Amino acid sequence: MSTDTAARPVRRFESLLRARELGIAIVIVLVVAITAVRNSNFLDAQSVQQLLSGAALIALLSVGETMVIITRNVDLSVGSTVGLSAYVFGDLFKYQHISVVAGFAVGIVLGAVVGAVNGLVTTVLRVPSLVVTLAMLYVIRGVDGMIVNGHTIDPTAIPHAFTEVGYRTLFGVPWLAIIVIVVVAVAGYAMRSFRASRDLYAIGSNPEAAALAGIPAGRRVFTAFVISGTLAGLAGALFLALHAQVDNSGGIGYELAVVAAVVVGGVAIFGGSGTVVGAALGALLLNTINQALVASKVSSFWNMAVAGGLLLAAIAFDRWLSLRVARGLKSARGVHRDV
Amino acid sequence: MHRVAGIAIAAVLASVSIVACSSSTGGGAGNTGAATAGGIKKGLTVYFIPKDTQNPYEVLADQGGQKALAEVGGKVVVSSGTQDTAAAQIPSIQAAIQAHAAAIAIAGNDPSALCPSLNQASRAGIKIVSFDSDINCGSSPDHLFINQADTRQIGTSEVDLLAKQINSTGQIAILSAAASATNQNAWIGYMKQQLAKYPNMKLVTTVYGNDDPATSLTVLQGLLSAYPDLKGIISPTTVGISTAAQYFDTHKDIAAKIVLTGLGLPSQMKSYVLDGTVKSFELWNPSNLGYLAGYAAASLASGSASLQTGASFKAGSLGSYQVAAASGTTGPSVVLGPPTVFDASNISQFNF
Amino acid sequence: MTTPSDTNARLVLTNATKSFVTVRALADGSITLYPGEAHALLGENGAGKSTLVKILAGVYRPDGGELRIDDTPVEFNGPAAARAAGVSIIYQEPTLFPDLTVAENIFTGRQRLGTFRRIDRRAMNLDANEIFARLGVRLDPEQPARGLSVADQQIVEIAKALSFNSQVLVMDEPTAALTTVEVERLFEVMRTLRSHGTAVLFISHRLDEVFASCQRVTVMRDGRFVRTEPIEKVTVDDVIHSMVGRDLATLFPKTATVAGEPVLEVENLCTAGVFDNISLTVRRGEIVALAGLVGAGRSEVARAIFGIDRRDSGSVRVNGRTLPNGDPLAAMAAGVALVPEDRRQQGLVMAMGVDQNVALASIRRLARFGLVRRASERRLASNWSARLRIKSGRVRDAVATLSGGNQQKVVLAKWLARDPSLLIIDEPTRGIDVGTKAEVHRILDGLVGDGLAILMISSELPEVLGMADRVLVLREGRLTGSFSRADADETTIMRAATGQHAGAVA
Amino acid sequence: MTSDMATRARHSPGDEGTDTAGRRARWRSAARWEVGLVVVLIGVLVFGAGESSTFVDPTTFFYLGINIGYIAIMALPMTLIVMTGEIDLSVASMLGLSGSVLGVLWHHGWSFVPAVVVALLVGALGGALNGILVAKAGLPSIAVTIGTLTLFRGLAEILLGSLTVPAAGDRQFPAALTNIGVAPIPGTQLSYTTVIFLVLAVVCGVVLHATPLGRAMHAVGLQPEAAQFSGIRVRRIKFWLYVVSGVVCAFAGMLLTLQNSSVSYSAGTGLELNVVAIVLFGGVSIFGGRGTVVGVVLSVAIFGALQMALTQLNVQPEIQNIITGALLLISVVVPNGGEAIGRLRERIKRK
Repeated sequence: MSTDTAARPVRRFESLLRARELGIAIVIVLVVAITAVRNSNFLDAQSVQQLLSGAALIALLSVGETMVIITRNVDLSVGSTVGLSAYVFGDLFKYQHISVVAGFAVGIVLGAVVGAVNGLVTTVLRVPSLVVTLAMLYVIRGVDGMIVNGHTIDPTAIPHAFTEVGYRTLFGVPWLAIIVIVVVAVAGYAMRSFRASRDLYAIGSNPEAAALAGIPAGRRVFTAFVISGTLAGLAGALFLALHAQVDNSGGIGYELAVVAAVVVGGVAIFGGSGTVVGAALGALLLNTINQALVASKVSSFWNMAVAGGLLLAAIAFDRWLSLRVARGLKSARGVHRDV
Repeated sequence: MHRVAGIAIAAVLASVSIVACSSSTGGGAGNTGAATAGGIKKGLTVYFIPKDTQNPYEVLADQGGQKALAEVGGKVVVSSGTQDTAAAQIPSIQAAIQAHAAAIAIAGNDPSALCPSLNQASRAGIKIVSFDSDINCGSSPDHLFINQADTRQIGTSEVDLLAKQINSTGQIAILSAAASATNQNAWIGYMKQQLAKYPNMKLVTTVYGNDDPATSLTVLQGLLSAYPDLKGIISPTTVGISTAAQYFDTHKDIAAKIVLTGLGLPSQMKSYVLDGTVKSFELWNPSNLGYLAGYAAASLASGSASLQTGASFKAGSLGSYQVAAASGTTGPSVVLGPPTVFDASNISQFNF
Repeated sequence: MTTPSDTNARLVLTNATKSFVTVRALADGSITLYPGEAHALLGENGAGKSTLVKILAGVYRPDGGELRIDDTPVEFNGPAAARAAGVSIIYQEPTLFPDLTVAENIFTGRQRLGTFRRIDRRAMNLDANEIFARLGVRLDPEQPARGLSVADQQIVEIAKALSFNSQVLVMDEPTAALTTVEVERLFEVMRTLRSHGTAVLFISHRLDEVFASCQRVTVMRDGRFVRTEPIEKVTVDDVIHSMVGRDLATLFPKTATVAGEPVLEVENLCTAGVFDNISLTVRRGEIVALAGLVGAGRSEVARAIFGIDRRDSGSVRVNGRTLPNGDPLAAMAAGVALVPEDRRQQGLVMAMGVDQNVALASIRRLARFGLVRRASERRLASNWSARLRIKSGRVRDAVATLSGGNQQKVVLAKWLARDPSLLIIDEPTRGIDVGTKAEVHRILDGLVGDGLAILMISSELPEVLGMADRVLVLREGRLTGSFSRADADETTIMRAATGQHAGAVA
Repeated sequence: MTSDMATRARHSPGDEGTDTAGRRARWRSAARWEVGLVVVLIGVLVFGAGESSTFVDPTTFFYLGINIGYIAIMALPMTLIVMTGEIDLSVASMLGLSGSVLGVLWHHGWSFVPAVVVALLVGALGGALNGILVAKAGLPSIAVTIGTLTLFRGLAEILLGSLTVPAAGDRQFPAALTNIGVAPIPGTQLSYTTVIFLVLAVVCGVVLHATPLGRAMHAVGLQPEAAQFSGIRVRRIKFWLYVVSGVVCAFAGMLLTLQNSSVSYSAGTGLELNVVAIVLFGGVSIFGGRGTVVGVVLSVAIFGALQMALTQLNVQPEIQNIITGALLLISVVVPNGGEAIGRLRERIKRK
């Protein structure tokens, strides 16, 4: 009976899904291993810390981006938001001498506001989020530039205690990485364990059904955007901690890097499936590749090309996977229609 | 705004302090007396076209230019894009042409891509001055390059500076800006020549941080794990050196092994020099660079200066400068002066 | 339309009306459901059944009429409200979230919570298992809904309804896509529910099922209530009669024709997991009906013939010429036309005008020097609008503004404009009011009269019986029956379709 | 609750009446959009003429062409691709890659024509790669083209690295051709890129609005499945559109190289978003099926004129960013605003 016949392939399908994070992890290990062969000290504590802290910001952003993309939307404004949050934070440091905590608060609130605008326009006016957030990318970058106005926040303005967030390690793990790991862990757990977060999957998975199930899609999508913005604000603050300097160019081009990481991390660009952990691992993988190339003495001219190739490979692999599974289901299930 | 005011004051102080040190380092010929706008027409408009409107280094230069033109009763229009691309500078050149500007002072984002537009400008009778990053247009348009310091000298002095600190032995690497950055590539060229003098110093690689802190950090970290025996790093770009310095500052063990030097803004580097992360680095005073460019532009536009080798013109408080002969790809140029070497002893005097 | 003895009624809908921009979908929807009773709602497509269902579901808000539950008037402002009031719907096309697990689908928005309002998956899965136990089915609560068979999906939907412990369960053609065994299991479940006092509204085209498992029947026609009777008071025939409202002859104007030489010859058509070893022939001047359950693979066969999907093996010949695999253009060139099952998704470009839709398939013919001439497009469209009596404002109006019947006519026009030699028509009258229905049938009859060959896929037995010269029955991808017009009847066809005499079930 | 239907309305063609009405509203607003653009354009021109002393100057038109011509050319294939419901974010990288190919070959002493031919071939290949992944493999175009955006730029960097061609000692590009960067077409103030753009725009417009192929593109964008059932070769159309996009962007790369009489790998970095912005502001629906070439041409003119005016007035470039973003928002908000209000009323009514 179909219950049994369907069950088996579905199991395989599920296990494959689960394996996704594992798969990326394996690839990361492979890259590290291969590099380590060519260059022994790619494995020492220092390098590992560098891998983590280097990936931290994109990984952090990928968490929010994942939530948005799971609902069949996208947030292209994160890069600009990082820049804005980072500069405003630094500016307040330098000229208003506010406390670190207050600075974080400001940065985060800024991000949340941007996210709220994205969310409102998208859900209330029913405007494609791609366009909305693309527009916001320009607007925020412009506003940022007007605030920056040719200035720069330089290390002298930033208290040491704060910048060390980027480097101080706890049990050999950089604080920056710890913060991100905590966020990813919490978000990852939340995305599994709360009604609202399961709604996000439902909305992206089958909008019509979500409507029939009475899920408040508007409110949920709005929340996703706010979270994405908030994390971008936080990332901005951490950007300042990591680099101890920022001008108007902070976070330029991050949006595409984040989307790339999320896609490599196995989040379906059209929503419904994917995990924040996968996305974060995707970010880690991309950064690992970049550093591996330099570490194994490949000209840094190759970074982009390799990253692009990897991205395409990841997308193609996903497709191949789902096709195989679909075929598996069909033959096991006989003539029944797909969902 | 208080900030603008602050910067303006800073600029003035800076130029004053530089006057002192530039004469001491024997820069422009003598006469550091009060500026006289010798034979410069009043009411000239000079378009300053920096790499972008935001880069702090460029902003300082623009302010120097404004100061110069103010002294000679002219005015400066600063116009450029938000990103360091030729495409963003071309509209500004066009605006200068249409506004019948007297001269253009430009920091080229691309050695060649701007040439066609600049040619039009020069055909429209606009004098062309390039500063910070030269343009390389072959024969035309005629233009004067305001060299922050003799290109060869920057290359060689960087290497010497490093050699002194690592007693001329060991692996070294270069952390540059964008791979296509003209002036960095020129300097790196001379560094390589100079390295020939140090048989025991080996340049293992050059990495590019695209003047973006994040990228610079990534390539720096890769660099460190790729070459464990690295002894020194030269970063001939302000973003690169400050990113590296920040990293070293927080990784004392690395700072202990590796010597970092290059070109940086004292304001950004002060803390690192004072706490010993960085022994010494070089730069010139960007606002003086702009100031000199401003005078050069004004003088050319007034016919009180020419591109003839040896022709000289007065540059206000900086004294008078002589046009150096074209050499290699560089056309006629004047040199601001040898770069200032900043270290714990003097860095506190500078606030740009 | 409620009888006075209705104080013990669970749900009473009276004189509900609903109309859309162009269509009056429901003129008088009335029904009364009693606890522990299975109530069949019968009517042809377009009779207003699904509109009525959607009103009960809270998806539509009725323009008029009254809805009472347990004798208190209610107004649903959304599906959630309906569910809260204890009304659960099981749609013909299950509405699940493929990416969520079975358990999550059952408890969407109501997952069992542990400490800190976290979802308690173990408890949730246990609940699910417990429900499945009550239903006497085996499903793994942890598996994702993607990949469940339609039957299992419906089980999940029912489990969902149970989890609401709904007082009213509406099932909109739940059996349409089920095999006999699965249907049996469904009726088991239905009995269980009734024994718990649930009122069940059961919509089906299969009268045998209705008479087997329902206690009361309500018939609708043209969006109006016709009659409600206890099941034992009515026979199949008078039910059909009141559904159709006129004798079949007028609705199915089939004039006898003599079949000519074969137009379509299909041999051993196979696509793994979809259909297997299909061979059939359609001749000039005959209508061959392809009957069977939804999901039996009928539409898939049509798609494979037309070339939308690639076939694994087998050959398709049209007028003697073999069609290349998976190439609709070639099929069209060979004279094949396909009026697809889903008008809104596949048949029409809803935002385009009548003219552009009619012209879409023959656009290249209309072009001169490679340029489309709007005028000739419009001429073509208005000609066919006249011939098929398409009721639309201007020919430029978007077809989305037309009624279902007229939309279907536009699709027909689009293909007839190419004057094909073979017309494959999938569910020719789904969701069309009876008036237009008869028209469509008249058109089809006229076409075969002019020597066209028609392969008609239909889930409506009256239509199959009324229009077809020959009936082929498909079950789970295999041909399980072939009957001449003479010896085809409801029972024989349903037997072949459900495999009651066709041995073991997959 | 109402907001739930949003996704529905967007993701499936309308069935209920309300939905249909909304669709018609959007339909009409699409028709009106070009009119709106004309008004905006006039506004920009009046503003420019009034505020900037140098705006009303023949050279302005030439410069405008120089600045936006090659971007506008990339916007044409983008328009067609967006019409079919896909997107191509790799356009600017392809411009850079083809330029770099030309550059590296020129640097190695190839003569001009064969180098250009190879560069255009690379464009076709790159487009084909996009086409295969999107049309044949059915991968989401936004993800695919973000990938090729990175890949193409990366390849360009590998090819040229720190080189700017012509490098020291290289031949200059043929003066007769690099002339397009400095001189308008004799007797006019039109830049060559402008004319090329206008010609391509006419071709593009005719194809899109007056040929069976164009009708097919509309259908594909509105309802791919219905298109397929009408014998339209959806995949094939998409595939070739990407190839065309690749070639046209490569061609734009040639033009930019000549215009600048030089090339480096970073040429055109980041322009993809400008191109998308132009197309969307031109009234082309991101969901496909709706939009006109006229609208895109107007959008190009508006962006170009605005940039000229603002630069002449020496307005902070940041403001230009903000304006770009604002225009983009307007372009989607205005058509949807009416509906949104309607929905709010509905909502209030329900409460």
